[in-house]
Amino acid sequence: MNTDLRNIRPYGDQSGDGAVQLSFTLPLQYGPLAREAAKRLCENMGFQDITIATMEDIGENFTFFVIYGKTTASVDASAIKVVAPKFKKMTREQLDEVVKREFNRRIVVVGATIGTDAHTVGLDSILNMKGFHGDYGLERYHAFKVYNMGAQVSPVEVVKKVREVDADVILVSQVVTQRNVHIKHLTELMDLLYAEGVREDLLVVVGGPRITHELALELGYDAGFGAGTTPSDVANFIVQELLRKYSR
Amino acid sequence: MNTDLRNIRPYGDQSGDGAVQLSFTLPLQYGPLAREAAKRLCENMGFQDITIATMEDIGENFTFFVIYGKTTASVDASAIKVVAPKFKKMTREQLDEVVKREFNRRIVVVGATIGTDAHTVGLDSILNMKGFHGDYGLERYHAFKVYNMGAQVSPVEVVKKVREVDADVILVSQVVTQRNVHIKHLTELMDLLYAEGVREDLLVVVGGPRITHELALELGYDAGFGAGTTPSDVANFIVQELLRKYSR
Amino acid sequence: MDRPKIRLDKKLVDYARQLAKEITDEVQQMIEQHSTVSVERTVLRLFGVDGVTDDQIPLVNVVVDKIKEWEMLQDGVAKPFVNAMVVLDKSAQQIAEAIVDGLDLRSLPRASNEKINMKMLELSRQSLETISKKSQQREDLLKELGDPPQPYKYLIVATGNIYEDVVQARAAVQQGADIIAIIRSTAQSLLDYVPYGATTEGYGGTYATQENFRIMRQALDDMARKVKRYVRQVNYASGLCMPEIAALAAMEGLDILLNDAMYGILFRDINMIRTFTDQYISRLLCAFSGITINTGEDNYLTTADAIEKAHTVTASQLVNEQFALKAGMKSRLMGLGHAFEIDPDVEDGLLYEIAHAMLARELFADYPIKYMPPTKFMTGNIFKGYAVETLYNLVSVMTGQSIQLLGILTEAIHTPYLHDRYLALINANYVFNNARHLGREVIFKKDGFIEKRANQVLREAVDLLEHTRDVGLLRAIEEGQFADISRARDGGKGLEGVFRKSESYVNPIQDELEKRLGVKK
Amino acid sequence: MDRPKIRLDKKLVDYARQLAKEITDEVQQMIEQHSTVSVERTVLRLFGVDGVTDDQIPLVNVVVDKIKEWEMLQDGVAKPFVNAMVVLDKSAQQIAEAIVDGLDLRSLPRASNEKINMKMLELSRQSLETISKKSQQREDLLKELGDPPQPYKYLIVATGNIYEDVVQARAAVQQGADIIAIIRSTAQSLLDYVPYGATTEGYGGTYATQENFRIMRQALDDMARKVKRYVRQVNYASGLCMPEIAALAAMEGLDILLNDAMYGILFRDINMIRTFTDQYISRLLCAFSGITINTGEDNYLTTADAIEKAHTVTASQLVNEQFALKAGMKSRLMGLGHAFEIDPDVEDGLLYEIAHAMLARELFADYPIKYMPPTKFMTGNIFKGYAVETLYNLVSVMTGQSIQLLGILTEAIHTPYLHDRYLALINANYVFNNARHLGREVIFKKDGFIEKRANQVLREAVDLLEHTRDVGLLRAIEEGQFADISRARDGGKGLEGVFRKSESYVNPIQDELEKRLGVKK
Ligand code: B12
Ligand code: B12
Ligand SMILES: Cc1ncc(COP(=O)(O)O)c(C=O)c1O
Ligand SMILES: Cc1ncc(COP(=O)(O)O)c(C=O)c1O
Repeated sequence: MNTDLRNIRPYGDQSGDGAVQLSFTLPLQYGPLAREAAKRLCENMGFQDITIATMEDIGENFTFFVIYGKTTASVDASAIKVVAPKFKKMTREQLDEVVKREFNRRIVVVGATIGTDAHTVGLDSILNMKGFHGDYGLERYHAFKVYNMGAQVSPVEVVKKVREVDADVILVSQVVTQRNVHIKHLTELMDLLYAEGVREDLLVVVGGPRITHELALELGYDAGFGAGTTPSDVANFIVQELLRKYSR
Repeated sequence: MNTDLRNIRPYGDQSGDGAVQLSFTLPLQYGPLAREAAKRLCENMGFQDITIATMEDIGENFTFFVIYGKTTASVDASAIKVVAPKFKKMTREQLDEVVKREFNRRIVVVGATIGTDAHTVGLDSILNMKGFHGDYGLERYHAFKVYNMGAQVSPVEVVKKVREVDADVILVSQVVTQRNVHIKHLTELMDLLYAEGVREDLLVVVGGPRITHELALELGYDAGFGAGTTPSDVANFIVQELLRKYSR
Repeated sequence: MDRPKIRLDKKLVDYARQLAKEITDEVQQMIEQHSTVSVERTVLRLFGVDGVTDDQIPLVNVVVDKIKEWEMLQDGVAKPFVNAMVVLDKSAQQIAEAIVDGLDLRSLPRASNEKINMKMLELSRQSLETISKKSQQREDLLKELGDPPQPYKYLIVATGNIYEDVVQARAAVQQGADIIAIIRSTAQSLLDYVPYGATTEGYGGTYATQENFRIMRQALDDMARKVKRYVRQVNYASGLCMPEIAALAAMEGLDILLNDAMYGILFRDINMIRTFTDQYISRLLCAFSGITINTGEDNYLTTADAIEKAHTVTASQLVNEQFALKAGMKSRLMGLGHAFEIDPDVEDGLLYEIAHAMLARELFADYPIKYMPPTKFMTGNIFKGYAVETLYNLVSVMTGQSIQLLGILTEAIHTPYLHDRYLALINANYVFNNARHLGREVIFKKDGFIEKRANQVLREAVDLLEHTRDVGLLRAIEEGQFADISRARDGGKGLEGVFRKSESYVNPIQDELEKRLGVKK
Repeated sequence: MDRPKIRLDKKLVDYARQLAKEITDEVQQMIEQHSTVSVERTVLRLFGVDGVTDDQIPLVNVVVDKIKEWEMLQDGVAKPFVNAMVVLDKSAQQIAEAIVDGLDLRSLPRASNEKINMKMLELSRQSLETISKKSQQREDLLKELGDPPQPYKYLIVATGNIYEDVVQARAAVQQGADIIAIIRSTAQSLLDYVPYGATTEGYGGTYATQENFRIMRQALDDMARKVKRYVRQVNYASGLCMPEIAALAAMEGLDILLNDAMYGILFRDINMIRTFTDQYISRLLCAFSGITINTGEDNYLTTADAIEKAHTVTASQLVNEQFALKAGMKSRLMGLGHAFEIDPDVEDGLLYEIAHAMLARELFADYPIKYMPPTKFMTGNIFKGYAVETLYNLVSVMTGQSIQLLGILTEAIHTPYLHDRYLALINANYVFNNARHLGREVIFKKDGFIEKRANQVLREAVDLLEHTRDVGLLRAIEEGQFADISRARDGGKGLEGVFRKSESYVNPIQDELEKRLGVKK
């Protein structure tokens, strides 16, 4: 298929048909008014050819909808500049080699799930020997000395640890995002790092299933890693970014 | 809950949060560019707080997305005037009684699935004795004399039958809607009815899972019935609308 | 594949088959006495006639219509047509074109019977040779790439546009499809000709044309080599052109054809004699070219209730089996159909589904039976539909079905989108893998609900077959015994295309097929 | 409920229980020697102390902290506090308020032991009376409205705002939920106090407060009457305030509490001795007030592999069972937990799940065991997740589970939206009804995979219990034997709130509970 990058539209069964599936609930009693409101809402979102596939009474004056429609929106993909952590992929052996040669010591990494968040599995899968989906974790690299602080760690404790072990890198995990609590936690940590005057010396990286690189940059972090991140991605980024940093 | 009808928005877990689920496919290779394009597309559709729940490589340079976002759109439900076939609900016995009294004959109904459409189950469930979900079909009413022509009937055959049996009502079913073939079929029939000069004497009703009353009116029909229609709805509409018609 | 067993009443099974044989024996006599325009067009196609007139009318139609007009049809098209080839020393295609341009066969001298017969034999052998080669190529590719495990994952594409179909089919194969079917445009089955060339405008499906077959075959073979897995191609030999489509499919190397002895009668209101005659020739072709047929018993359950009328499925399968045997088909080509169509809101519906699936599996133990997904009770609630499909896939892998038509979550809404098919595969891949050997772990209680129910359905099927034997199949159909639909023997579409063979009727292709398949002589 | 059976090694089962008993006997001795600030606050709450200071600190915290500051805690709060009530002739609430305002208990004269004891007894009896009445009311309503069939459909609400929670819970009940749990705000379990009043700001859940309990109870009772079906209410007695929450739940008539003897240690890094002590008192309260406990073994499988570590679930269930017995609980209140958490992409994963579900069912045949849904391998593909939940629901109804925590298709994305819960119910309602009696049709092969696997897990659990018996439970936890998580006995949160009881320690509530439950004396 020849796709026009300047005019990317969803594809159902015809090029450019704009087919999209939606589902949502409206706070309206089940009935024709709810149906019409749903249709108009979709129109207001720029949909055409709206099919109300189902509407169902889910009680307490709420109605649930499954809808198919054709969006009039499109995207100019040729104008998109992708932001993503930059690195080329090297093997574990190569990274260990590079670090030995260029640093002549281990890179010190402090990892923690901060704030009230108690999820450790994601962070562990980046740090622990075992790693993630057959990709070994940072502890398995000669290149890194890893301090895994676990979960529910306060920013103050993180800074304490960073000083204690003279860390090069902080790896922060955030999994709970309800009511944007992760933004709060991440901002607190960054503010403290600046207040304590340690920000500049560090690479500060955040990860979690709902984290994007874009968000990380917005919050003043050096990189953000999302769902499905492999430890080797993180390892590559750390080593290559530190080299860039030190060569500046 | 107190709902402001003038500002109806989807509800996820907070009043007015605007939460909507979407899924669609973009004709872009799986990767960060596709991700960003999906996000921007959602922005162009007026979404905020966009969560790309999953993106998956579905081959041939297509990427499938499941996305959650908060729409900025809303609907003024207080301004909506619902269009729906108008009737009050009477029992079969009452209808039979009314027809006996007011018409002193049976109402003659011709039913057909027209054009290339071969689906009869929907029409049959309105017409046959057995009916639909325990609601008896029109054949069970004394009030009606039913001619069920089955499927794949051409407009010409319909008109022939109408003349032959001196019908009061045409019930048309349309199930296949791909590439809007139903619009084509329905327009053909209506054009022919006018051309043959029989339109005015008839009640012409269309039904089918993707039919709406609104669409039916647009196409010049007297009413449209959608998914889940019961025969008794149709019976009520026919009797009451014919009474209105004749009293005009 | 390991799967649970249930005990069926062995005697009843044999009796049921005997009944079906008697029923079809009677119909077969009638078939022998008839031919149809489509059968005759098939002969011409296999002789090498192709192409359309400026008005898009296939040459084979023009020729057969002319011969009919000339009142020469009762002898079959072969003799007069080949006579023209012999006396004018032209190819079949040239003769057909000449007829379009006004050549009147009545005006031609008659070559000797011997010459005509020799030429007919030569043409028939040549064409069967071509088909044989094609089917050998398929066999080879299958061996080379390897056959995927059963249940095969069967997916439909239906965009209306063959080029979009290719895109969708390629993606589907990449996602794991083993079989790709292109659904036909609505009402193609009622066209008394096969459309021509690559087509881009269909409703609810894409026209079946020889060129579309070729385009899709190419695409699937490409993909098969890429994913290193043989991919089967399906189309429909139903409707008014059953034998022609079978011929085109054989020429283009399709693997499976929807083909049912009664579907056209019941669901397309095609004349009975037309359908019975056409199905026989089409099945001779399938049998010869190794094309698996898929019958359409699932359709019964979309119009009638799936519990009440479960036995009509069984009865029809047995009838289809006997008709197929008469056309020289081996059981390994008989993809008899059944379906998972019980209202999901029925209590213990799943137990009924298991019982029905086990019955079909036990009755046709080594046949590539085809299991059809929930469609009738699919609604716009795509999530609920997806849950129903999950149990459908589970029943299939547990009971060891062969060909699994994957359910599509948007069944009640539109013909499948690209990702609807992807989601269907996700579901099937998950369930098939996650429950891979469930069938060898599970035993159904002796004399339990499932075993009893299966035997009950069998008994009801026998009752129906007994009645059908007594009144005859034609009468039974008139009575509406199948799918609650009643059809008259002298009604239905395409009756005008049926004719009684004369004493001197000749169909060299049919003769050759019957000979090679050992069906006659 | 009819369900398939598997044969477990009977001797091994008895041995496993014996091991668990020995393990917990040892820990129980340690428990007897300790009390905690939360236990003491519980006493005050049951005496009638309620409310918070202007800084939102609960009065019970202020009082206990003061008594600790005065170095009087080792005797328990009851005696000095009741002494004050006696000598000042004030209510518990008045005394607590006075302490906030500066009253120093050290300055008070001492009433006679007899008077203090009598008053303590009176207060304890009064408070247990109130609880008894409440629990009788629940029993009555249950009888009046009737108990829904099992598996009970259990749903969570977690908006963070109690008033939104009510909206969501009401809708869920209308859609068919039998049990409603309000998930707590993240890290409430690490708060060493119970928040106060109606709350509208939580993260990942809503704070557990007495007022929130009351609001939800009211809403659920309203709905129960409307739908004519008893609806159970759930909250969490885990974390640093186990016994306090149990007391509040008893007072507000909750039906079920999440309550696990080891969960806090492993998953919230709460000190071991703190947790063991707190759980005992909390369970005395549950046992007395007829609150079902739900243990948290499912959590093991979210951190460790669900196949490799399946036996840790079984071992922990047996330990939880013995601890519960020590607190006077009957099996009908022991909702031991397990989960459907195997990677859906594992071949034959479903067979493992069935084996594990059957093991739990057989080991705890008449217990209201709790089955937890897939969470760890749920992804943003809500469709695939929905398919996985379908099989989860099927396994549950087939193997006869009791309490079914419904899976949510957006598990990997957000706390459930209103319609996420609706879709969960659609799935469960469909599967439970459609496969209602599958359990009595299906037999698992003798010595087949499922039977073997169940016995293997049991054997591995016995190995783990043997080791634990040998080294002691505290040591085993230090070794990381459970959930791959290692905790030190002198580490963890809340250690500062644990104290050794003095010779003259008195806890009249505990004494009265133990007496009535027949646990001691
Ligand atoms: C396991 C789990 C738990 C376990 C955690 C055990 C543990 N020790 O971690 C338990 C049961 C204890 C738990 C509790 C809670 N959980 Co929880 N939990 C999950 C669950 C099921 C899986 C998470 C997981 O382990 N994923 C597997 C890992 C490997 O994936 P990952 O975290 O995304 O990590 C990958 C990437 O994101 C990235 N990554 C992650 N961190 C980092 C860090 C760096 C530096 C880098 C580079 C990369 C990186 O790399 C990893 C590998 O690719 C999810 C649902 C789901 N299926 O996602 C809910 C979920 C995360 N939990 C949730 C909630 C709300 C809670 C509770 C708050 C509920 C409650 N009130 O009780 C509690 C309290 C916990 C707390 N105080 O935070 C919500 C969060 C909702 C939201 N978006 O805000 C979820 C989504 C469930 C839901 N739908 O409600 N949970
Ligand atoms: C059963 C069925 C068939 C049967 C039809 C048997 C028969 N005799 O009717 C068979 C198997 C033959 C069939 C064939 C085809 N089908 Co079909 N079929 C269905 C199916 C599974 C159910 C339809 C049904 O019976 N519903 C039950 C009835 C009771 O519901 P209903 O029709 O909506 O009727 C109700 C209301 O709409 C209303 N109503 C309907 N008509 C009327 C008329 C009046 C006057 C009134 C008042 C009310 C009314 O009242 C009824 C009761 O409430 C649907 C999928 C689905 N689950 O919906 C696909 C579906 C309708 N079929 C479809 C297609 C494409 C086809 C084919 C074209 C495919 C092909 N190329 O081979 C063929 C060809 C048929 C043709 N030429 O038209 C598509 C249509 C897509 C689209 N939107 O365009 C669907 C949606 C499946 C899909 N996703 O692809 N089909
Ligand atoms: C045997 C058979 N043929 C054909 C079809 C397709 O329909 P049509 O006749 O419109 O091609 C089906 C559909 O289910 C079928 O089962
Ligand atoms: C026993 C138990 N308690 C409590 C919780 C809830 O977590 P938290 O400790 O944050 O309240 C769970 C969650 O799975 C649990 O299993």
